[in-house]
Amino acid sequence: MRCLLVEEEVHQFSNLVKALSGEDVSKCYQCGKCSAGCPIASEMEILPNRIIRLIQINSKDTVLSSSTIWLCASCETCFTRCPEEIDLVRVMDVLRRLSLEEGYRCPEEGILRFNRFFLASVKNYGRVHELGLMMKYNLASRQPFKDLGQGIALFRRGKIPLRPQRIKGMDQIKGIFAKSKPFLEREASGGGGR
Amino acid sequence: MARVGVFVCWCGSNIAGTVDIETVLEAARRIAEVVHVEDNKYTCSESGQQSIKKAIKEHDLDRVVVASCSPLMHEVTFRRCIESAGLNPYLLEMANLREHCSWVHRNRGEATDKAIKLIGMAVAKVRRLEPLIPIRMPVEKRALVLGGGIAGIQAALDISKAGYLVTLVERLPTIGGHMAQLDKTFPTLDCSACILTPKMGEVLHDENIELLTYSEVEEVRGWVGNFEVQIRKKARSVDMVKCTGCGECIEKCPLKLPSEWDLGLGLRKAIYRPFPQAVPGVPVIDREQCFVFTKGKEKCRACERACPADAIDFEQEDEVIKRRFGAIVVATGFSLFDEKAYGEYGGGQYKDVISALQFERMVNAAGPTGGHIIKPSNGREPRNVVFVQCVGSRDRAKGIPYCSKICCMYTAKQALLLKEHLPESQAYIFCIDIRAGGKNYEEFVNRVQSEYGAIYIRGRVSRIYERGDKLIVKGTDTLAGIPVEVEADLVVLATAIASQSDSPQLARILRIPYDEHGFFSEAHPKLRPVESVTRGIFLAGACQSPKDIPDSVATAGAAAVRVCELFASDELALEPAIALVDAERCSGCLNCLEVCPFEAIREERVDSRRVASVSESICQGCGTCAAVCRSEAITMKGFTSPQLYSQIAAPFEEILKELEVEMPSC
Amino acid sequence: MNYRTVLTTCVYCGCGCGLYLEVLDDELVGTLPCKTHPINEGGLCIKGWSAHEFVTSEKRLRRPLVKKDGHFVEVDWGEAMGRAAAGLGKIKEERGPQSLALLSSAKCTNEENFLLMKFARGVLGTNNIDHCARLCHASTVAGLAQAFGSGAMTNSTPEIEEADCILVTGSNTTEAHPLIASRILRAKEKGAKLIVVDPRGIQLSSYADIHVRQRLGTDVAWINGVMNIIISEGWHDKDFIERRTEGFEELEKKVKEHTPERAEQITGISQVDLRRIAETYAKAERASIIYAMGITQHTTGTDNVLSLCNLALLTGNVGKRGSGVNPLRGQNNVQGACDMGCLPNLLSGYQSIASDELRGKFEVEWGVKLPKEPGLTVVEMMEAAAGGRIKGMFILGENPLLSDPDINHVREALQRLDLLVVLDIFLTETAELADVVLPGVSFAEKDGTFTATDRRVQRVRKAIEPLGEARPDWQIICELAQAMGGEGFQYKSPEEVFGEIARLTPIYAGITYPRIEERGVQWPCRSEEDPGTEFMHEKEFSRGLGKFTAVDFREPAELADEDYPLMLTTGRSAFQFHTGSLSRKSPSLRRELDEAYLEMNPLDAGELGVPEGEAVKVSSREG
Amino acid sequence: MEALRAKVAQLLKEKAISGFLGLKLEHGHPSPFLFTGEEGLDLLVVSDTRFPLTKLLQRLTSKYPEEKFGVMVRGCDERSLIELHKDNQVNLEHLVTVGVACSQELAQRCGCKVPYPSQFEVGEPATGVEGGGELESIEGMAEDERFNFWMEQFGKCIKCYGCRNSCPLCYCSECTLEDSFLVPPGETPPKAPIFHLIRAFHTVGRCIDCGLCEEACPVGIPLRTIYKKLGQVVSELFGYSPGKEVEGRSPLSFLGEKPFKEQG
Repeated sequence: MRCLLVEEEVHQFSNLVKALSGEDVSKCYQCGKCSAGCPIASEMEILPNRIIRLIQINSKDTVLSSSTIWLCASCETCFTRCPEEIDLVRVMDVLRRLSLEEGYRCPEEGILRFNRFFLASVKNYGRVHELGLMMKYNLASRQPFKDLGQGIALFRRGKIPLRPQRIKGMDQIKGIFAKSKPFLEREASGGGGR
Repeated sequence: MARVGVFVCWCGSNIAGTVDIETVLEAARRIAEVVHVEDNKYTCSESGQQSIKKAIKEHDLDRVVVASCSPLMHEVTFRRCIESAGLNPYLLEMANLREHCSWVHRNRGEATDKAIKLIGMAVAKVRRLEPLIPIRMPVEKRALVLGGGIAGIQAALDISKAGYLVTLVERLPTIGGHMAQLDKTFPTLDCSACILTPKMGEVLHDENIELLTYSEVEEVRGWVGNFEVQIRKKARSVDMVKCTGCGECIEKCPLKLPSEWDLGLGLRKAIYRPFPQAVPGVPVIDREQCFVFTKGKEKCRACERACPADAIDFEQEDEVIKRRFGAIVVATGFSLFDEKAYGEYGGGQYKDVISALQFERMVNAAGPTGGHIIKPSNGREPRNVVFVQCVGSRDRAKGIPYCSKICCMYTAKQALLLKEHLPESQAYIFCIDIRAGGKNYEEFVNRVQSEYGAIYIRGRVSRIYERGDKLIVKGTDTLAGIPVEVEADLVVLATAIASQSDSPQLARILRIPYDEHGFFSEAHPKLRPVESVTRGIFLAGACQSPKDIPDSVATAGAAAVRVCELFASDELALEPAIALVDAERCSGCLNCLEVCPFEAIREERVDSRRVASVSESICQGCGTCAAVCRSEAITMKGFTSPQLYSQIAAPFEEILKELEVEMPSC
Repeated sequence: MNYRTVLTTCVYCGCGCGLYLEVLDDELVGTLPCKTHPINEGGLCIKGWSAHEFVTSEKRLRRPLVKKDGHFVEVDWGEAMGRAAAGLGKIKEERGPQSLALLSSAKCTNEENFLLMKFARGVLGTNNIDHCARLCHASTVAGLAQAFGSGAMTNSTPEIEEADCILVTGSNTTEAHPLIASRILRAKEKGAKLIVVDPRGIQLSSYADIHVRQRLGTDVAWINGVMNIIISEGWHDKDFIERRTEGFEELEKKVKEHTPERAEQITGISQVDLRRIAETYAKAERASIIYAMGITQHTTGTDNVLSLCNLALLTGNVGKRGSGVNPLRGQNNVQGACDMGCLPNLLSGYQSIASDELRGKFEVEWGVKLPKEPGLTVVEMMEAAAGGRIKGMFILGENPLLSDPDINHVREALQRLDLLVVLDIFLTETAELADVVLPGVSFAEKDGTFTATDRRVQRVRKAIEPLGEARPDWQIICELAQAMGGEGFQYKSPEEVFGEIARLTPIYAGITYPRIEERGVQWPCRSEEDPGTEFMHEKEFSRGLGKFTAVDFREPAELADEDYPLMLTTGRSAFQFHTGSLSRKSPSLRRELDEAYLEMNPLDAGELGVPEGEAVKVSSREG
Repeated sequence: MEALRAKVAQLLKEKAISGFLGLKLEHGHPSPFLFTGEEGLDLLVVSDTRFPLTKLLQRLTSKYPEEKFGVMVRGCDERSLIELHKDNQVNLEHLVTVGVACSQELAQRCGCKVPYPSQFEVGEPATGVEGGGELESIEGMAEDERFNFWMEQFGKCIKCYGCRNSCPLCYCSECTLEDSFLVPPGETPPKAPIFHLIRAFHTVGRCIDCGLCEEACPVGIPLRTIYKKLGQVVSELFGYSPGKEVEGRSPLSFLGEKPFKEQG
């Protein structure tokens, strides 16, 4: 693991995160309350407080290739607890985006794939078509019958429509996607290739 | 024509490193009415001062400009210096080449230019200065000490021992303060009460000390050497003279109420004495609870019947007394941060989550449990006890941003006491850092870990919740990089030290400044740490910032010395650079009266006209009044309009000339 | 408790602003502008705003003074009056009426001036009566009378803003006539072109479209130059010249000699600028000339005035609303003092003393014989006094010691008199030389009328009782006249005097107190039906045809030379007035400006090494 | 008008006031007058001519502090009284105001937002005029242009002090404008822009936008526009409008809520 004394300026990464998220990670004095409160912390290799620490010491590679940033469920407990009011959710968002843009390999393929199907569904219908999303995702992850029982139960109660339903303001949805087109394209093309 | 001498200081490399002294000297020589210019490596040094004195004599200087640092540092030095050379000390002006120039600029050329302008401004002003003579006032040699905690007690005793009269005012029925609630003190583990109560007794019996408990200051008027203070002695409902302190009355009182002294862990009566060693030992009736006051005059009166000395007096009324004091020591202490702000710790809902002070009462032999550590929920002895540090401290979001300074130490002490009391128990301490700066402090913390087996976990607790009769404490061990959970029987929260909630009101009464957290501000953090900005008012103990006992005692002693210094002379010399109202010009709008932070302005009548008038001994010369006076009826001595205007105009002379050309001329 | 405001007319300059004196419990406490007054419309200059201040000055004369053994002694009225009457009577008897002289006052009311004139001619039997107008606008009276037939401002003050071109020369209007200057600025804002010809940069010049500085004393030259350009360009109003004027050919001939080149050479104004002035002025629909003492106070003053008249006649810029030749008269009532005949050769209303018919009218009304020969002017009087020919003088509210040229000469002259009687409200420099000083009252303590520069006759109203034993000047004159055996001086009020003025003075004939109650009336007003005259010479000039007078340029009488290398020109300040007799008693004005000062070209000052604010000694060939 | 006369007559008769300061029509011009009895009340008028009556009133009240006076007030007069009261220059408890609503024409001429007092005996409330007059066009200028505009305006000044003399809120016995250190005496125009800026600063937090200053200005400097702008700033920053309410003081005449709090 390479960190801290790299050829670049030591604040480079933290400054980048600050510029993109508006959050100043230098305020963190490592009390660890974020990690203590995080419901997914037990799944994480690197705890949230350490992600912040790694940003502080310019350890970009470690951060952007970590699974932590993908495991984060944006529940905001960390932000609520943080005595310095650092919004870790924003930071995580920015880190995920940087990771994609700069072409880091995502250690959690499934999450990335799920996100893509989710977005595609939203793009097409303006909302998520649960059935389609589930089916696509399960097929792609080669576990076609996962969640089948629960899915049928929900279907019977009319919670999952068979066909996708479009929402009314599709032109607005199109606008949103058009706006984020450059990013999405870069992301689809596999980014910078690192 | 004035004869001005300009003395440019290098301040070692502080100024000379950024400002080109040669250029400055040359420019200064060209300023009108400047007849002597010289530089010194350190003008404030003895040799620097000697050379000023010499120049005054040799060049017959009548005004002096010292271009060095902030007047806050050395104005007094140089005033004294020129006074000893025969000049009026107020014919000095300082150009601040350090804080205002060299320290804040990098570009040498620009800094030099600015230095020249600053000197030009100082010369412009000094030329118009007039000699001022300090105002002399007699001193009332009696001190008022506010607050009967360890700091107030110490200050009162020290002043008294120097032979001056003291009035000690405490708002609770007893003196002692927070120290009297503690069990042992760190790091020596002295019994808190054992070292405090002798001092309390001393106060009670000291002939120089007038002790007013259950009393509060309502109004402070006047000025250093002559404060007029109004104090309200609340009705105690027990005759202080008659009462023998036997305690029969307390026995007979039928009402049982939660004890504030024990922070709700124990009970007291409606007539009570906060703790057995209370000073004075005379009980007090809680009029909000006592049946005589809540249900009717003829109700109960059990205490009255029980009293052998006939000391109970339901008819007693508040007494307002007035005293004159020469100085005031403020030692009103601190309050504790309320842990209810932490919903994730139960917000005060879980019985077995207690504050450190509650733990202190519990472990105290004189406390509600007689010194037994128990789970308040079921009275059983706890095994796993979790101490959580920084509850409120270092928390910008929910608490206060500063470090409360003493929690690391008292938590370590409590962990130790826990093990002493319950050898089977285990202490877990969640901390962020361990701040143990102090004599024998670090060693103490080490001992708690190595000898008493306390487990320190570096990380903050995120959540505490009940599972069965246990408490689950969720945190992270940031050193190990893993989340941890501790199953605890008892959780002790090291709550932060906060200012007294009513400190702003007191500050207003005393006319002293306080900081954003409600702590009273010292005049200078390094050099005048126990003085407030208002002359004659001194600070001691934790009303100023979080302090441990030795610090509180030390500041109390220091404040006492300040008081004694003041009382050592019969007269006071007051700063003459104050406001002066020209009654002729005054239009009587009295906006000045509204804005004066020192209440130094009063309304007067001059031939039936309403005008403002300044009490010269209260005025601190802040200039706020002059700023709001549209009639320009208020002059600040030493800062008159012509003095300031010429100072302001000095750097713009060239620009002004240019502008004039552009303006329509006639 | 009482508080009231009394509408009256400002006592300082000739603008004639309407103001209220505030009276609280019979004491003067302030001044307010009249919001609805035709001249000032709610504005005032600093002098107006502080017009009440001098009235109650500590320095006011409160009792008559008589000089005994070289020192003044306060005496009662009887003694003072007796001394004055006996003294004057003795001189008249012993040396004849011609050894007496009187100075009237441009600060006093029309009624008082008329009475003094009556006293001089009817009681003392002398035409030796004059006043300070001699020194300021005598050349105006002469010049305008010659060209148009009437020596007053052709237009009214409010009209100024209707002009579309204003030529200001020899008038620092913002300082000397602030409320007229405000009209000029307003005209400018409405789009009028402003031309300022002044040797100095003045406040108005910053707002001028054309501002040029002529060499001192070269006014005729630049005006001739401008007219040369106008004629050669054919910008003159041929029709107007044909119909309304005479003497054009002569003028044309003369002007031809004054080529622009020559004008540039003499005046220092570039030909380009002269051309711009000519074009702007000539092509304007309504052009107005505004001038003051910068034009008149020259040895060539009358020439200067005539030249300006020529320019106006040449372009047809006279006799129209907003367009004409407008001398700004200095004193509040200098116009009135002239109108009242306080002039050695004229009776009231500019009626010649020499005319048997006109003089006869007065003789009938007054029942006395009047002297026929014109009397002496101020300057001549001083000459005569110095020469011992004048033995006794009566001076009403003037301070010739300061206002007349050559102070040393005047002092000598006055000191040689056998008797000097001064009627004033302050012990002025002149009064200090007097044998008898009679305490008169200020404008706030009496009734009467003032005539403003635009011929507007307006009321002065009494606001407070006279201070001390002081008496209204008109009463004093009447009492003195009666003491000397004068008949017909039993007036009950100034209004009664005014009635007599109207009877004897055709241009005032239609004016009565009720008619001027609200907004005043501008003369000529020949009958009760005549509404008065806003602008003059509309259909015909007072003298019939307007007369061109060919004028040659003459250098001033004194020029700079090696011994006296600098030229001095006088000016006014907005903060003081005239000799300062009144304004220097006003704290507000003194605070602004308490002493006279001299401005110098920075180049000259630099050469002489005189720094800003330095005291300098000035000497001239006269001293 | 009759209502006004009747009201004043009654006040005087009941001795509720010792005198009523209003306008008297004399010599064809309305001018300030203190009516002390029923006599002469027929000359009491309401006209579109405005005088700083509340300024004149101060002279009466300071000479007779115990007496009660009545005064005719328009919207602007009332606002000025409120500010004067706050500055201890008049005592509202010793005053009886008789309100007059301005005519629509006058409201228009003055550009007055509230052309009537809180209560009035005479007139119909005219519609208030919104907008800052010249302010918008001046604010629209480029900085240089604006500077030059003001310099040209100030250059016209003949230093008559009419603006100050007419200002109902200017009550100082000695005026800063006469401080020779700030404004060299005896110069016209006074050194621009210091004279007018001093006056402008002195209006902050108390100018009630009556416009009497501008009315008194013989050379037509748009003074009110400057004061309006400053008024806007005060209103935006502190939410204070001078003359609006008797409660509350001008933000420039008291310290903040926590007078001793240290900054930072």
